[in-house]
Amino acid sequence: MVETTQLNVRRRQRRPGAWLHVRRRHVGSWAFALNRLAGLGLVLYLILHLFVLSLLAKGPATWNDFVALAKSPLILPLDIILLAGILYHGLNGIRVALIGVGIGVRQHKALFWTLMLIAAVLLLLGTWGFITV
Amino acid sequence: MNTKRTGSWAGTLWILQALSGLLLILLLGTHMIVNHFVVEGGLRTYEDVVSYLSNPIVVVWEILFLIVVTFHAALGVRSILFDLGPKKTARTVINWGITVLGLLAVGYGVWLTFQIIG
Amino acid sequence: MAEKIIQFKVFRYKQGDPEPHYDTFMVTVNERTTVLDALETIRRDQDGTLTFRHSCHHASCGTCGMRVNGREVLACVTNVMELGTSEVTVEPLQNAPLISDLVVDMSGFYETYSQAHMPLIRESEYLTESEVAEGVPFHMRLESCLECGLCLSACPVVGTDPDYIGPATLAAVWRVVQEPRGEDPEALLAWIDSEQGCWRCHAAMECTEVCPSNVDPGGAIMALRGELTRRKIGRLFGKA
Amino acid sequence: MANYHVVIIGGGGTGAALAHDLALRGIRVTVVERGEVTSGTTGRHHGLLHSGARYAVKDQESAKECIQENMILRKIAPGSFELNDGLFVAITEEDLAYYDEFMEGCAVCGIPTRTLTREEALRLEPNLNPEVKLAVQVPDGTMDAMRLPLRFFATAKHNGAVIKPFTEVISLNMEGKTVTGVHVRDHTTGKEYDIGADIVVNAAGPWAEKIARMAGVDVPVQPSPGVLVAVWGRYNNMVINRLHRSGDGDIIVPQRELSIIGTSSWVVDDPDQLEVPEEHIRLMYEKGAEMIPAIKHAKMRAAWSAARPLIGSRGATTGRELSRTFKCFDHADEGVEGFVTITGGKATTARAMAETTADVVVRKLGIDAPCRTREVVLLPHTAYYT
Repeated sequence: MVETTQLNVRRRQRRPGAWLHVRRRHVGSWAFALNRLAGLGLVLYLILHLFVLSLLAKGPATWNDFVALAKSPLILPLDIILLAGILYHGLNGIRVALIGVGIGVRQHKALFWTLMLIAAVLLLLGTWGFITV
Repeated sequence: MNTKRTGSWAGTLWILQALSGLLLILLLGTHMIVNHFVVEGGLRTYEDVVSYLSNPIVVVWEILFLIVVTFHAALGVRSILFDLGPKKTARTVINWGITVLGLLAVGYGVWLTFQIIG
Repeated sequence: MAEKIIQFKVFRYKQGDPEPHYDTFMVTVNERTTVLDALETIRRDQDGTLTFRHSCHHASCGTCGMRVNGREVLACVTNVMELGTSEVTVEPLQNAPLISDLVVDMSGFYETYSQAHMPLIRESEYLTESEVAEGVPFHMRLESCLECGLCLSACPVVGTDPDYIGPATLAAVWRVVQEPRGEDPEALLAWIDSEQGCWRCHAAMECTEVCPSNVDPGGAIMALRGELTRRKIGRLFGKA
Repeated sequence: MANYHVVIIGGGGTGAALAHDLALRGIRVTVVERGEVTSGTTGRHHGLLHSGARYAVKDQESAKECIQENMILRKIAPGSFELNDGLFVAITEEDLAYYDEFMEGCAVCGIPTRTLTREEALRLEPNLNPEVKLAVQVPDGTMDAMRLPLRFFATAKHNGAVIKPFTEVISLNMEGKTVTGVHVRDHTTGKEYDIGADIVVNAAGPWAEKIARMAGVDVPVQPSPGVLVAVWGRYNNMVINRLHRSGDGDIIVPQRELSIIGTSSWVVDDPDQLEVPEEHIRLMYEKGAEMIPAIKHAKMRAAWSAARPLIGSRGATTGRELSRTFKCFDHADEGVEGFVTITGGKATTARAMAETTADVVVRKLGIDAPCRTREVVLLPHTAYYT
């Protein structure tokens, strides 16, 4: 008898976390994963921000109480993280948009590090601003 | 070359996502600089905010910003969900879900603005 | 030549096993030994049941794609000593069904890839200053893509969504757009201008990083988008 | 017609072409291969679609087979070859002295030639050694060493053949002096089982002797390895051969973005014991650079060995003296029924080897089914997987 059964292969499985597996991957994968994490963080912040602004509708007293809390030094690191997220997502976004239409594809790594340098400078300036203003 | 094809939503959405992202860099840049640095000492007290919003250009600008940021965020979330390979019905649910949530967010923001202006 | 003993940690799985596991083998290597050489040595001297794909041994057939120390490579051109680790982990490609040990099922890859209808022969872009011999219509060469599947294994998006057309096929479509050779680029562009097509990519560029044959699938995807974007904008301004 | 079943041992080029041939003749075929298909000798050659000119002086039988099959393959496997032709280049006076003999041999074997002056040759291939005296254009080409056999496999499969890679023959099943099938181990499951067959064909290339011994017969196969070196870059579009008696490093085959320099030649007992001697790699560079000087500084992509399955009695020393032709053995001649061996040959002549073997198989089965592989156009290689 000829055995004709096909190999019983496993179905190609879905790996929902694949984009987060950046160990041993190259800079483009790190950039993408970070971009997505920053984006998700910013969405959460946007929701939080809209919620916080609703305090404005409750009148001056509630709002001013909140502002007093927001001014506490404990919030400062959170502000810096927020700024870092915005700068990263925004500047890396410029790169994604540019290479996405075929501009600078071969130079995408150099582009990335240049933009990150700009992000770092702006982050420092911003932090200085948070502290002094 | 024959260019009669109508193209797909996918491409249009990608281009809109890129454009809205670039627009956000401008809008968010001004939003942050104005809110924190141009207004002396930053927008702090309730009175600060109300007087800031008394300028109609500011109102239009902030609402535009809200629309663009919500659009960009909604498309971003959609892209993350679509990457998980949802089936057709799930895709429809996602599309409607983010549309409704986006509109709610914008509607809420506009309502809030006018609440404050009084 | 200097010799060294390297420990190979090899992914093992047979149809019917409840779970895969790893076996370790000690192999003496020299400066020339490739991962494929080492696997052949293991199969010959230590375990005749080890399965892996291989054919040409010079990065032309694309069968010996696997993950070595977590990165997609062709085993035949991966020098063991240059890896610089005393333990070398060898695993099958990701994002494809596993058949056994280091062998994955490539039929899914080819189902999508063959839809690009890319002819195997292209016009050679090399030695353009040379004349074409009498009786030869034009300088020909085999296409660069080896169909090895490294790009699909490395792509973070193929990982989350198996329905994504993927870098290899998108690159093949771009080749047909560049050099149609009797195929229909318009139909292909319509196919990849879609949610599962070139717009799904997030430009991690991992495909281009791991490609052993300078295909640059990431660049091809971006070029496809560029082309489609230009057309969309053209249509917006009424240019057909 | 009775539903005959043939098992082919060996998933190389020969097994592929034979599966295709037998399937076209309406016979049920199963191919069993120890590893992946084309993982033995088949995949590892330099990818030359032979014009036969290399053998036109010393090995005319093989040369004639090559040119005939070259022309057939162009018809049945269109789109699979870099058809840039080849040049035999004379670099030294000694090479030049070989010219007359070479041209005469090509004429006898029916290999079309065109003699080019030094200047003409350099216009076609600017990277040639400027010392070149003259060149002869012949219909050489480049093939993909794996994808051409895959087209045979693909077509066979679509005609009902069953291809079983990772299935190793452990022993031959015999009833008395008749081979009745094979006992195999499926390495993807670890399970062993039997496959019955009316005829078993041994197409195991350099491993053919090992398989034959399982049936208690001997086939004179001499595994003869050669070293090949692939370098990055295309230095030539045409296949460049040295115009002289076959020797080491006398061919540069362009292929994709690589150039393959071949080969050396020696003999071994065990085809699994393939070394890549360092001095052979150096020799390939050295000899290659005599034809195309830029090869000297070309970046190496890979160096490997392949074992040719040459027909010859033990005792050969380099393998160069052995013919490249092929031979089909019906072991009924030694009293073993149901068992045929095909060996020798070249990648270019696999179809002819299959035709000869399939003729023997149908004769033994007592059926009348003519060969159709000269005309049937093969499916694309991707069809093997889809």
